[in-house]
Amino acid sequence: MKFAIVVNEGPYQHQASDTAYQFTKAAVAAGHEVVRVFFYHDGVNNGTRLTTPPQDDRNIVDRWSQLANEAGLDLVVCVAAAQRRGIVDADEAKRNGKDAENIADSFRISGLGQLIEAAIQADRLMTFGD
Amino acid sequence: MKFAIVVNEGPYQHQASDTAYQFTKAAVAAGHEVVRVFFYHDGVNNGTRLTTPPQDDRNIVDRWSQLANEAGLDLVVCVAAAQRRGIVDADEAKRNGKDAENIADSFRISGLGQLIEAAIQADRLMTFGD
Amino acid sequence: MGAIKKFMYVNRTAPHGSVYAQEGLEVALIGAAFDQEVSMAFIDDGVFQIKSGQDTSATGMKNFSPAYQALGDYEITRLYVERESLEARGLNVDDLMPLTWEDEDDDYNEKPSILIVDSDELAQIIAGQDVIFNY
Amino acid sequence: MGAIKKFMYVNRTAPHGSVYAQEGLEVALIGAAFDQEVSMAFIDDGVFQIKSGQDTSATGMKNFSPAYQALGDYEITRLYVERESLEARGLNVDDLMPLTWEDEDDDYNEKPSILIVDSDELAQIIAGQDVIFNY
Amino acid sequence: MLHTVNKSPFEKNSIRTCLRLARSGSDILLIQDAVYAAKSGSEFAVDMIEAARQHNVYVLEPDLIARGLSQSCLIEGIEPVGYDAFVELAVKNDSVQSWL
Amino acid sequence: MLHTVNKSPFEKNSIRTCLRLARSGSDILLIQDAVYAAKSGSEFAVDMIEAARQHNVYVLEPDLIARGLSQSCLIEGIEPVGYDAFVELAVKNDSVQSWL
Repeated sequence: MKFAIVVNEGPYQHQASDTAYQFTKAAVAAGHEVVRVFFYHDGVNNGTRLTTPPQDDRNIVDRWSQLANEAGLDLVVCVAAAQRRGIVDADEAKRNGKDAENIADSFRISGLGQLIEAAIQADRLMTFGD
Repeated sequence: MKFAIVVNEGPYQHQASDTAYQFTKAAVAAGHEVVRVFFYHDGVNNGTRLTTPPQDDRNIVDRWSQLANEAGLDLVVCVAAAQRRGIVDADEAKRNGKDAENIADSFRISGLGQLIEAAIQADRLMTFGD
Repeated sequence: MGAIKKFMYVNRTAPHGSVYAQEGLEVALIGAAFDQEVSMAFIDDGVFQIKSGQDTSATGMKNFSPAYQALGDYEITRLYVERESLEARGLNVDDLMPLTWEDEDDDYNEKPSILIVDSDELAQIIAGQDVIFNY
Repeated sequence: MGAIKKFMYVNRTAPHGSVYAQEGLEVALIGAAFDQEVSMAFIDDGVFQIKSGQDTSATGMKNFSPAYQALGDYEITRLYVERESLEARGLNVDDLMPLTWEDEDDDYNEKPSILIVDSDELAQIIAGQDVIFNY
Repeated sequence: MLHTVNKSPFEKNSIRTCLRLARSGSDILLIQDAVYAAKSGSEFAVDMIEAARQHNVYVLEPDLIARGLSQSCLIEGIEPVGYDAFVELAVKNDSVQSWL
Repeated sequence: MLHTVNKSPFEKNSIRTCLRLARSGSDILLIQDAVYAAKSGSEFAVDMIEAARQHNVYVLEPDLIARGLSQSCLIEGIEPVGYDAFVELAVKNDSVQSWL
C-alpha cells in the first residue's frame, strides 16, 4: 500500500515529527511504499542541516535523512512555508538574494503541488501536527 | 520602567512574535526601557536572516532587527534551544562543525542565564507564547 | 492516478492566532488545479475563519480573509459549516462572509457556497471522503 | 539587582507531546544559580510532568523526567501541585515521583518537595510572586 | 496582578484555569484568540459575564477587530484597549502571569 | 475510517470533537498527549467509557509508557497497540482523519 506523510511541526517543539518518523519507519518495515514525506507549516524546520541537538538526545533531522537514504524516501519541504521560515537551498538562496543556505541532506524544496500529487498517488494520507 | 520580553514561538506559525513586537514597540514609545528580548523554544527561529516572506506580508525578522537598531534593544537567542533548531552564528558554526550560519542582524546567541539576569534586572517580565 | 478522489480540507483553528487557517487556504487554492472533487469543512474555531468583517491592520498582520472569496472561482463550492460549532459560539450564517459561486450550468447564477450541516450529517460527509487534510 | 526576587516557574503542559516541560525545567535548573527565591507550580496537565514511571525508550525520545530529581540539590524545594488538577486527572500524590530535598539546617533530613495546595491557596501564592515564567 | 490569556475558550483550557487561579479584582487582558471569550451570546458567555463582575476584564482591540468582532459584540463590562494600554496595565500591576 | 487524536482531553477540545463527528463503530487511535484520555478515574473517563462502547478505541503504547501510564491504568475496552498496528489500522481503514 502507498502512504503519503505530512509533518506540520518543527523538530523538538512538538512530537509530530517523532511520531511521523516512527510511523514511516514502521510502514517501510511492513513492506509499504511511502511515496512522499511532505513538510508543511513549521514542519519545514525539520529540513535544516544546522541543528546540533544534545548528544544524549535523538537527532531528528539526521534520522529523517538516514531513513530517506535507506528507504528511498522523497522528503519535500514546501517552498512557500520555507520562505516564511528561512529554510533555503542553493537555488532559493540565489533567487531570494540570500548569502547562505541550510537545507539538509536528502531534503528538497518544492511547491504545494507536490503535496496534492502525493495525496492523489497514495492510498492513505497521514497527517502529524500540533 | 524596565521590561524584559520573552518570545516562545517562531515567526508566522503563531501570533506570539507579532504581539511581542507590538508590545515592545508600544513600551519603547511610552518611554520605558526594554532591557532584553529573549527568544526561547521555537522563538529562536525569529533570529534567522534566511526568511523571504511574501511581499504583501510583514517581515517579522527584519522588523525585530530594525526596532533593535532604533531602540537599542538586546535581542538574545537561547543557545540550547538554537542548537536543537538550527539557529547558528559564526562562533556556533565553528564550535559545532557547521558549514553555514544564519543569524539575523542585531540578534546574538547566548545562554539561559541571560533570561534569568533580564528577569532580575527588569521590573516586569512579559511572556508571549502559544 | 486515474479516478477522481474526494478531497476534504478540514479547518478547525481560528484565524490570525496561528497560521494554519492561512496556509491551509493556500493548500486548497493550489489543490483546485488538480481536478479532484473538493470540499471544505469548518468545525470548532474554524468557523471563525469565515467570519465577516476581519480587519488585521492594527495588528500589522496580513489580512488573508478576502482570499476565501476566491474559492468559488477555483470551483471549490461546497463549504460545510457545522451548525453545532456556530451555535456554541453564538454565531449564525449572517455573521459569515457571503461566499458564493457562479453556476455555469444555470446561466451563471450566483449560488451560496456555505452549507450549514449538523454534526450527524457532517460525520457522514467526512466518512465519505478519500483524502482529508488536517492542520 | 539588589533585593532577592520571588521567581515562580509555572508548568501547565504535559511532557513529551511538546518541549515546554523539558526546556522549562532547563530554565529552572540554570536559574537556580542566581540565588533568587525560587518555586515551581504544576497546574493542569503540568502535573503529568512529575508522574512516576515515565519511560520514553519505545518512542525514541529523550526521557528527561529523572532531571526533576535534581531540583532538590539545586535548592528548588517548593513544588506546588494544584489539588484540583490532580483530582480532575484521577491522580493523587502517590502517583507522583517522590521528589525530596535535604534540609541542611535539620541534620540533612530528607523532606518532601511536593506541596499539594488547593486553587485558593495557589492563587495567593501566585499573586505573591515577583516574576513568573510561563511556557 | 495582570493576567493575560491568548487562547480561545472553545479550544483550550487556558481561560478556565486563569479564572480559577486569579484572585478577585485582578486585571485580566484577553489577547489573540482569547478575544473570542469576550463575545456575547456564546456558550462561554455565562462564565465570562461572571468573570467581568469579579475582575477588571480588558480585550485587546487590534486582535478583536482582526477577527471581525467589534465593541458591539462585547459582554458588558469588558473594555477594549490598545497596545499602549496593554503596556500601562503591565506597569500598573506588580507582576504578570501569561496563561498560554 | 481511522480517527487519530493527539491532544489531552483536559487541555484541548480535539477528542470531544472527534467523538462528536466519528460515526459509530469507528477506529479511534489515541497518540501523544491524547493517551491521557485512556486513563481510568479521571473526570473525562465517563465520556471515554461510553466512547469505548461505541467505537474501537486504541492507544499507542509507546506514548502511554512514555507518560508513566500502563495497561493497568486503562479504561476497559481500550487496546494498547504499537507503531506496527498503527500502520495496520491505517491500511485497514479507507481514510484517516487526524484530530489535532
